[in-house]
Amino acid sequence: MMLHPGILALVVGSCIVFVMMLAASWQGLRIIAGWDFDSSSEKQLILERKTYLISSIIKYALGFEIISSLLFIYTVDDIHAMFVGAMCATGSLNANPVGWYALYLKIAVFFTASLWIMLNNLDQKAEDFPLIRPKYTALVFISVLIGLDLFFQMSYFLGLNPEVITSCCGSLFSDTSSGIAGDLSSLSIKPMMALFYFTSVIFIAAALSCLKSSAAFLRYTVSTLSIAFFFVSIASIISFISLYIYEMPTHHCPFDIFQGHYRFIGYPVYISLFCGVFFGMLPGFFQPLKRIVSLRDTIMRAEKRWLVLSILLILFFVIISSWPVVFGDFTMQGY
Amino acid sequence: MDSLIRTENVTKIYNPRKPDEIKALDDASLSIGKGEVVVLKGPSGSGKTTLLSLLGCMGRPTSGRIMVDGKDVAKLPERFLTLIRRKTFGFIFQQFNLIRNVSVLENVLLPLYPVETSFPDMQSRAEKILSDLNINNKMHMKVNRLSGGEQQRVAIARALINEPDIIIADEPTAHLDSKLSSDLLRILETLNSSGKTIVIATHDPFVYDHHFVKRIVEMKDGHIREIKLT
Amino acid sequence: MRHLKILEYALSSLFRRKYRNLSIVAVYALTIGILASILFLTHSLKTEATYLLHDAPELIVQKISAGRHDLIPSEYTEKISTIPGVGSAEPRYWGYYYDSLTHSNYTLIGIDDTIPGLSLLEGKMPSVSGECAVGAGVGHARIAGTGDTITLFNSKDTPVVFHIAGVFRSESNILTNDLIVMGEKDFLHFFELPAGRSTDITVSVNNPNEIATIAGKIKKLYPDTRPITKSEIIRTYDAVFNWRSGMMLTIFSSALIAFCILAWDKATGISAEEKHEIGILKAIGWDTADILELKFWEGIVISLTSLLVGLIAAFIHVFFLNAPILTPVIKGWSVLFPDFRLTPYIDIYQIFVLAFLTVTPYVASTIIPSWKTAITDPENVMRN
Amino acid sequence: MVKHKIFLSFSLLEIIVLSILFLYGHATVTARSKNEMPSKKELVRYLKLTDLSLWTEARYTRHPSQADIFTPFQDFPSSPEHFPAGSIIAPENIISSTKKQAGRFQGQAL
Repeated sequence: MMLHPGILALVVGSCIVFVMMLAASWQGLRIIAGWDFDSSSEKQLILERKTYLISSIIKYALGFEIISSLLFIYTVDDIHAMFVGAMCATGSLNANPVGWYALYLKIAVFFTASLWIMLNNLDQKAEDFPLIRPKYTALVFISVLIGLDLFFQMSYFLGLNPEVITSCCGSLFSDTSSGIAGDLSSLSIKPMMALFYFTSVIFIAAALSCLKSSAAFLRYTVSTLSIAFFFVSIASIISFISLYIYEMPTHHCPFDIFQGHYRFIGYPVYISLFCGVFFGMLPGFFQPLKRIVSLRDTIMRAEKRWLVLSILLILFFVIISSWPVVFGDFTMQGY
Repeated sequence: MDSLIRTENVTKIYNPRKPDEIKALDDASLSIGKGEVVVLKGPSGSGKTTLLSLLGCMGRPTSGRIMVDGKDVAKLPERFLTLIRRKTFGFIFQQFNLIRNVSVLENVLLPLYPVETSFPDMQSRAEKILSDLNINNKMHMKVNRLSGGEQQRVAIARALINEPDIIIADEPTAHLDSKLSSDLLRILETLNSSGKTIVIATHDPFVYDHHFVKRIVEMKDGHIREIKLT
Repeated sequence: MRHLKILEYALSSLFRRKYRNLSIVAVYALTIGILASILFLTHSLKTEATYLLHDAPELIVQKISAGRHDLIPSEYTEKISTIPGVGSAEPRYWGYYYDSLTHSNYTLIGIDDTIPGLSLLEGKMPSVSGECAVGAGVGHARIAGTGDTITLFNSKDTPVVFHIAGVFRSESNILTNDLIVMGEKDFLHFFELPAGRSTDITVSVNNPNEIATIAGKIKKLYPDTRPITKSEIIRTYDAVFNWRSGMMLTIFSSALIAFCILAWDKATGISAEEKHEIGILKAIGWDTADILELKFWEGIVISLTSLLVGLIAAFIHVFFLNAPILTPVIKGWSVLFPDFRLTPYIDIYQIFVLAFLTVTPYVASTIIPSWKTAITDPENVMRN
Repeated sequence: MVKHKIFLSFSLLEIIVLSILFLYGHATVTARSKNEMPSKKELVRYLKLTDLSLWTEARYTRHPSQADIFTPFQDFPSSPEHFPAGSIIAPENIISSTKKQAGRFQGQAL
């Protein structure tokens, strides 16, 4: 265990959020158990009012999780000096690989909690609470995710042993290492670039045609494509985008782009990617809910907005991440 | 006449199945048309305030239907009741219920804070209403510095700022002397002649004997009895 | 626009209860200020240590005998300097001296006379026997300056007089405060160390990538030694200050917890008047969500103001006033504690950690009370 | 509708003050690392210093990097810590430092 201020802040914050989420899920379960829309009893009114408490807790929890993901990366980056051979956040994460799970879970919590909030917003636009059961069942799932996140984060920090010799980005993402990380950077750059631009064009085309037609399969396609695009993009950032940003042929670290001497380019890159993918996922996700009469029109109206937002954000992401590739001084000749 | 608000067999029980259970309204049916002035008359505890709060979408009945503008609001979630209340009703309370230590203008503007309107627009509306009610000279004064009559007019201005169709007044003359009461009734009469529906709950004879009151509903122990005036 | 209007009302509502809210802001800002001071102070020391020790010897080799630090024979030095990749290996002489006059510990260093004039030294380095250079702290404790003498008692309890040839400037206090630097021979004579032995050996390595390999070779050559690499030293300081600030943060978190209890209490125990106000707002068309937003803005106003005030106060406290409130805590029983000027190394990360550490508990402790307020029944306003 | 403007400008003012302080701090850091840092590093180099002179109360607090492994437990292994600085300075972990030395051998074998 390392008593580092950042670690302290993360652990304390996550514990608080987890406790709040447990309380929210408990109230959610009670709402499911006692819900009777046709009743005008006092009890129903109290349950209805509890929905406000729960959605307000989730909103705060989502805000917390987004900021804590950043803080997690910063902290992991800050402690890299404590590990022999670690030169950035990647090295610290490799010092105790459980850290990667914590990071993945934070990303999962970001998506599920945002989905939940969208679901909640839709539900609140209808007069008959159509989604009360799925909503509060999903809440338990989110709490579990947050609990797991807390668990992995704790075991990561508790298990950190500053004397362990770790590999850094240089060796982790060097072509000889095994495992996914190594595979990603050993992908040759030309096919990866081709795949990246191909997927983005396909995605945008599918999203545009969704705006025109109302076919259900198009919505599912867009959602699937946006998820695929997410993974392709992360792989591309590690494989070639980072190289052009760092202007170094071997530096594949996906976290250093948050730093000041790369002009904080990581923020627009990741924010536009995450939000773009999120909005791209929504149409397919909410397609089955169009069966519910009281939601149909709301979803149809919102869907247009999501698609447009998604297209714009993904376009923005592709443009800023291609900028150094196209206009940078760095060329990959010989690599 | 088209009914603007209609209650059908509305019952409201407070603290059901508890020792302190109160049946505040019992099978009350009432229909109020557009442009009407209705007075709910009855002793305290007869259910006037309960009926007013149900008509004004502040709560939900235990059973029965309440139709506002053709829409059943009895089962609506609270936030939709709020939306309807915001658009349709203006309230004048027994105690003026102004927020102390806040200026007249801000008090009047409060109902518009959660609505998407621009501030200059809100302000010009408020100024107009305040000058109609003749207290625009005290606009920036704190409300607790005003006299009772002035506070009452601020409360009326606040009830009118969202341009409601229906004005609900609960014992509006309870804290006013006879001069101020007749001022108030004159204002209400003007409002009625401009097309607003007015519902007043009172046990003040001065109100229900007033000439512009055309319809009196008498209440007793949660029951409704209608008195038609000629 | 809507949000701005609700913010406006939140401010007006906070302002109407200004004494209560000012007291909350004051306590909150004080808590944040203390926590921020701890972070700033330790981060500054940590960064300073990291930068300074970058120039420390690449390797220090100590002899361990029965698990304790022992004097190291000079043949070790010679043998180590022949290891390929080693630039040079030199003996280092240093030790501790307890001064019963001032009840303080000094660090004595013996140097060979190859050191040129140092820019942070007032005067000159000891060049002849009987001369020494002292740190500002020692000079201060013994009320002695350049040209004065200082008397130390050797192991036979015989007084030995040294002439102070130079005093280290106070800018270097963080390194030199308790030092007494003298010639190698004087040092050996003073402590009566056996000839051919030194305290430890410093090894310079030409290729930084080979430090670990050479450390391994030394350890294999002499299993009774302990090689300490520079990066280990830097890492140790990193850990020490992280531990230290973490420890102090943990201790001072009780202040934060106390504050959160206060915030919870203030948020739960709202006055009848405030409850009535919320009722009025709800009756005239505010929704529960609007009241929740109102409470959210109130929280933002209070925590943002406190955070900024606390940060400004902490900056002034630590970097302009040299942390008078915290030094006793760090100082412990050290008699000679350097009167250093802290260098304001600060990065956004510190601020971020601090905001995260202090705002999260506050927000969490107000969620439920805010909700309780927000669900006030509008109907209550119609009755009294 | 002026209070939010006052609040926003007040917050902005505080942020500006804070930024000025930070810029001042940055300037000081730059100035010191240009003027004082080289001479301090010179001291470190010539005097072969390995530790900061912060806590002079005990050997292991004066020279945290140079102290004997056993120093914090000089009297007996479970001796209660009695130096105030010792309460916040982490004593070296004996077990892991043995492991570290073992690791060094392995490193050499490679």
